[in-house]
Amino acid sequence: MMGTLTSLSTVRAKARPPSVFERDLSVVFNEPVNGEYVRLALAAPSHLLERCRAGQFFHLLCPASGEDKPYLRRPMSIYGFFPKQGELHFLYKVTGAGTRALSKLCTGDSLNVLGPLGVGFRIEDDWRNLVLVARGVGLATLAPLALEARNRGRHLTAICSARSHDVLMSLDYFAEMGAEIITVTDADGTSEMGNVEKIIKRLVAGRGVDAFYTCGSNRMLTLLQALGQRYHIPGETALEQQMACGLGMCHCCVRPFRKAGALVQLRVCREGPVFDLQEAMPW
Amino acid sequence: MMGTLTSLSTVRAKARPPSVFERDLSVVFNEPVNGEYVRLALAAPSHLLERCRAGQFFHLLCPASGEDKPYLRRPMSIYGFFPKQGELHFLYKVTGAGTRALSKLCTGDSLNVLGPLGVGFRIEDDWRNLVLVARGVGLATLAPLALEARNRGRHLTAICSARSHDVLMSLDYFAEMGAEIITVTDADGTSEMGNVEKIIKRLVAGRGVDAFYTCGSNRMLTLLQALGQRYHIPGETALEQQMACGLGMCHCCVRPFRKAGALVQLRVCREGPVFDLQEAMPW
Amino acid sequence: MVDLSVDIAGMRLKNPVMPASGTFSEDLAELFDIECLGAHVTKTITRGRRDGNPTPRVCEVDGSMLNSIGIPSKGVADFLKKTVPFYRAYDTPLVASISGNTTEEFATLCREVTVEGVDAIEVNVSCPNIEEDGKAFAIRPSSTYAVMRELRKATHLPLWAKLTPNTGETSEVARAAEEGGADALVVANTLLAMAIDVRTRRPKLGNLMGGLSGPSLKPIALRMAYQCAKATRIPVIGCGGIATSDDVLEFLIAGATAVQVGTATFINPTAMVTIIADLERRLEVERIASVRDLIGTVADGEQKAAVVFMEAAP
Amino acid sequence: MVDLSVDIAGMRLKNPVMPASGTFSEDLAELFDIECLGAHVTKTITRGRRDGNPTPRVCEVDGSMLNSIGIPSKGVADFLKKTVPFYRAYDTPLVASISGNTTEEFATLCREVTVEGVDAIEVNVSCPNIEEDGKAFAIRPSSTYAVMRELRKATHLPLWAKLTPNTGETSEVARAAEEGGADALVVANTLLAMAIDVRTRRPKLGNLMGGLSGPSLKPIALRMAYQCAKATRIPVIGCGGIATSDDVLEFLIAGATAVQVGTATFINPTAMVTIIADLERRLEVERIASVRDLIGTVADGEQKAAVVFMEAAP
Ligand SMILES: Cc1cc2nc3c(=O)[nH]c(=O)nc-3n(C[C@H](O)[C@H](O)[C@H](O)COP(=O)(O)OP(=O)(O)OC[C@H]3O[C@@H](n4cnc5c(N)ncnc54)[C@H](O)[C@@H]3O)c2cc1C
Ligand SMILES: Cc1cc2nc3c(=O)[nH]c(=O)nc-3n(C[C@H](O)[C@H](O)[C@H](O)COP(=O)(O)OP(=O)(O)OC[C@H]3O[C@@H](n4cnc5c(N)ncnc54)[C@H](O)[C@@H]3O)c2cc1C
Ligand SMILES: Cc1cc2nc3c(=O)[nH]c(=O)nc-3n(C[C@H](O)[C@H](O)[C@H](O)COP(=O)(O)O)c2cc1C
Ligand SMILES: Cc1cc2nc3c(=O)[nH]c(=O)nc-3n(C[C@H](O)[C@H](O)[C@H](O)COP(=O)(O)O)c2cc1C
Ligand code: FES
Ligand code: FES
Repeated sequence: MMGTLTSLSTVRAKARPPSVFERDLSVVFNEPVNGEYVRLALAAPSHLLERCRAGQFFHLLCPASGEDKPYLRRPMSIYGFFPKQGELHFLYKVTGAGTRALSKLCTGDSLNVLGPLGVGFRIEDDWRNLVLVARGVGLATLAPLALEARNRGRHLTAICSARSHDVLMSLDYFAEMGAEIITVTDADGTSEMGNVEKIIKRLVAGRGVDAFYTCGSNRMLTLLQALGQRYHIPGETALEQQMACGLGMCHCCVRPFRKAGALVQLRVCREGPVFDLQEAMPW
Repeated sequence: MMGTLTSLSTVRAKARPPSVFERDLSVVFNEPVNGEYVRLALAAPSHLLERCRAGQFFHLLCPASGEDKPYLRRPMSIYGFFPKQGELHFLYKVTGAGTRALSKLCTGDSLNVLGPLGVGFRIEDDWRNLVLVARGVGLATLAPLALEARNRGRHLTAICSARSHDVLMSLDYFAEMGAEIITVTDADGTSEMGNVEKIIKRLVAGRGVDAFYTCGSNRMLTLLQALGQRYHIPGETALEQQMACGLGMCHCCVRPFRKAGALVQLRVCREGPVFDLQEAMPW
Repeated sequence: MVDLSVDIAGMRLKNPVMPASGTFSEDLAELFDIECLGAHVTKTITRGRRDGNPTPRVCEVDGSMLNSIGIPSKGVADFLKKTVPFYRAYDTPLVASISGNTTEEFATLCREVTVEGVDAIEVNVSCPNIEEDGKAFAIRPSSTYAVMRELRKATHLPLWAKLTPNTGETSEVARAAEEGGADALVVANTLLAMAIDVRTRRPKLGNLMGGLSGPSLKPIALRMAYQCAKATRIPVIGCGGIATSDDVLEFLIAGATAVQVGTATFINPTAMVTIIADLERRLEVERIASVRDLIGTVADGEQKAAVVFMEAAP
Repeated sequence: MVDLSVDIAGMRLKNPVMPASGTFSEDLAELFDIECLGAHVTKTITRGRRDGNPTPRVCEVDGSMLNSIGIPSKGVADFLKKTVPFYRAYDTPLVASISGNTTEEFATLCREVTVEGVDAIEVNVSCPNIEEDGKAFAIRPSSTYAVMRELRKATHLPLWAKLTPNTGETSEVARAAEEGGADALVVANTLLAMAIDVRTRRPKLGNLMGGLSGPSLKPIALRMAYQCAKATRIPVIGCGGIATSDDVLEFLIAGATAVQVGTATFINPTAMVTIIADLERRLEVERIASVRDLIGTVADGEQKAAVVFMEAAP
């Protein structure tokens, strides 16, 4: 209504090209990685892939399949984005109606995606030695960090934790990206926090650590927060929350964060899913 | 609660074996007949097929398919039941969500059916010469009457009406059952009521008519009611109504009928779908 | 062996699963042995004959249905002569659903169906009260209390009050029913809704409006069952969109003592049989000795105090 | 060329499709040019800062969703400083949604948002009235009338009253809003509902209960829109489960002048763009010159006289 009056003073959002895409993408493959996880590759245009960053996610419109009629979209971290091959990858765990329906997709089927969404991982210019600590599905979120680290010539150590060796995923992926890999498992008894702490302290004492990254484990988060404070090492963590819109409109996906001594509610889909390590709250 | 007291005096319904079946049947074929109609054959056990009568129907649980998510079952007349081949046939017109979903079924898919339901056509012992007048989807309902007429050694004349010759269906079926076929079409101008009346009068004057059967056309119903009254020929008509349960429980499917000078509401799924020709009300 | 039996105001049900009024009849006995059900609940009857509403009386909406049957009834004489004797062949308790447009008519009918063979009376107070403004008795606490008090005087049988979701005062109405003498609450009837055929511009129901039932109703009925269980001390019978044993568990955990299955039977006529079998298996697997151990076990912690406030601010 | 424009209490909208409060924000401008919408409706704000409800704030139910966001708000100062200027870049009218827990607070906020750049005020009277028993203003006609009268005094801008489905008195509340000074009615907000995780026995929402929105709500909201259009002379803006141009037609035919799209945007963020394009095409194909020719054209014939009676007896 007041358009003519004000359009000079404000940069109209509508003038900008869309930075988030809603697209039907076609399935390249959708294959089980082990008994629990499935890897999904979609054919995607390069202008979409070029906007992707490690830590960002897509909101997937899982199709109805048999008894499963998922209604809301499902958030899924970018597991890999390969502009040259024109592929967008996800790694997901089959847990409920949405992921079960997702796991039924066949090569050539189409899947509606919305993204890339949210804020990805930061890698500051002076962060040379990166350490990521991942467990379970947290790996899916952290894996593309290895890709970015390689692209930017940083050294990355990936501490990968799992119940046992046969459910340890993405080791090849990390290896391919030139990451140094340390595996710990419940089966070996190596995954307990005391041991992980020892490993990290050794890294700090050795080549040094400029930044921590984690996702998916409360205990890891707490450990890294303690080590980060002790050694003054910054870090980031990716967090999850139930979502509706994925775009910042609905305020469903908030979590509390410590900011300047106060608790503030931030949207995981918008201000996150990647947050400052120290500001995050264990859940 | 009062069971022991009363069980002697009442025949418990639970003692009887089920007379209606709810079954997953497998699709033998599901093929278009012309641009509008599809013929569906299901593999069915003989004990089910042996309970089928012409004029009865099944209540089909159409599966979700793409955007179409039919919720209620859809009633569909028995088009053919062949205990020897072990097949149950339907002929349906694709009109909305349910029949659209039905039309996507492939050989080997399974379909949940409930039936046989309702009351079929009567053929009294002294009804030797039967005349059916069918139009459009009414054919699907009337066709198995030809099967029963042959099985019981009656003479059947089928007056088949359609827009044009290429949408005239089931002629082969009727021929195979030894019925005499008279076709009338809008394209020829032969389907108008005056002409159909003339044809029927000729049949009455010729070998005689003991019973009329019709379905699917209001004008045909009115015509047959008039001719039936004039020549004292009994008859039956199959009617449709929106249904929920199909079993007589919900009272969704009533229609008004003339009975002994009064209007009564009868359930199409239970007291019908076949009703006395004179008691039925044009709609 | 797990124990599926529950107690509704002194009446023992072998399991907590029964049909909802209007979605069950003698006809279902053609499909399975209805002796397996927790109770038999008949279609609501009125004293006199009624034809019910114009057709179409049913239409489909997204994943659910609307109906406007309008309580056609053959009257109480037919009910006593045919319906009650049919069910006397079963050990399963018989619950007669009744309705009336005035308190007096309602109470008279209540007296008339108090006969041997009827074990409880479900009073459909979701029907219009023509002595007031035509709104259902159970829309307001005052009219609920008034009619329940008269019905209470009319019978010694257990009285189940069937509530309507068309109200902003569920807890208050539940309390009014309890104070008026209800022995149990059935929660809930259908929700007033509408659908239009955009091609013909005609309402999809002959009666213009009708009641929503099926899966869409479940989260609303569950909320009401929870509210009623918190608001009163009488058993609550959950009803609305129940189709699986998980749905039953959800209602029991919310505070219901038993459940009624309605529309699901139209989709799968043997739904109740499957639900009972699944329920038994679930309890075995989870080593829960009795279905009664589940009732009202929702972990509502600190939240429950703020219920009224929450009602208004979702 | 068909004419999609409609008039809401003197305000011209280029088309009848706008977002529902709380399901839209500046963020959507990243996906498409939001200038294409009939109006911009902001998330409800309160005067002061509020955090909103505990998480999880959303859960899925059969084909729909529940939410218990609880109106987090950065307060009116932030709204005037950031939100209003953002939308001033658009010609599309801006509708500010507000709420308050007391009449006075509500009226003060109403006065505060009466600024240049705001074209109408949507008053979310579905929020709890803590001066009475905590029930939403719009559950009862009396509290609706009382709050609307004060809000009317507080602004010269068009006032849209957003009603709640958690009432048994839709028509009466609509009339009370009109009498209190509402220029239009938004029908409706979410319906109070609940879901429980049967594995953990915990409510699926951190707040225990929440509001049902999406397809399940449509037949209920449509019924309410019809009732409100019949009961008052002010325009009705339909809202509830609208996801396609067919849904829009259904509401217009029922009597709505415009519609709001909420949850559908979460599923398909460009839903409103698609709906507007489809609507235009539909009108062209059916040779309807103006979308206004559809409003209230439902063929309700003889039925409409019996509406109240029907309300109670589906
Ligand atoms: C930013 C983000 C990134 C994620 N990345 C991955 C990933 O790369 N791989 C992976 O396997 N999983 C990931 N998740 C978790 C994934 O979204 C859930 O496992 C998935 O939504 C479960 O859906 P479902 O229908 O199978 O399960 P259900 O339990 O049936 O889901 C029911 C509802 O709860 C929501 N929900 C369930 N679990 C979660 C969860 N952990 N976080 C948020 N919402 C949830 C669903 O979206 C749905 O709305 C991510 C979550 C977030 C928020
Ligand atoms: C006893 C009986 C036998 C029938 N036999 C046949 C048959 O052999 N072949 C055939 O093509 N059709 C037959 N019909 C009609 C068939 O049931 C409908 O065409 C079908 O239900 C349409 O479903 P839909 O989802 O495709 O259409 P929609 O229009 O989307 O259906 C919406 C709803 O309306 C109901 N409905 C729509 N049309 C009818 C109708 N004519 N009668 C009853 N309910 C309807 C549907 O069941 C559904 O609940 C029969 C109907 C009855 C009552
Ligand atoms: C076709 C139909 C008829 C009904 N008739 C009655 C009735 O006569 N009396 C009554 O109290 N409820 C009646 N109901 C409501 C149901 O008993 C039940 O409360 C409602 O359908 C919600 O449960 P559901 O979602 O499991 O169907 C009827 C419901 C349907 C669908
Ligand atoms: C996540 C969410 C947040 C909402 N927030 C508000 C709000 O702040 N104010 C309001 O009046 N309505 C709010 N609503 C209700 C919607 O505006 C709308 O009335 C309701 O969702 C029904 O429409 P729908 O089915 O199209 O979503 C909210 C709804 C949702 C789903
Ligand atoms: S999911 Fe809607 S704001 Fe984050
Ligand atoms: S469809 Fe239920 S009684 Fe006929």
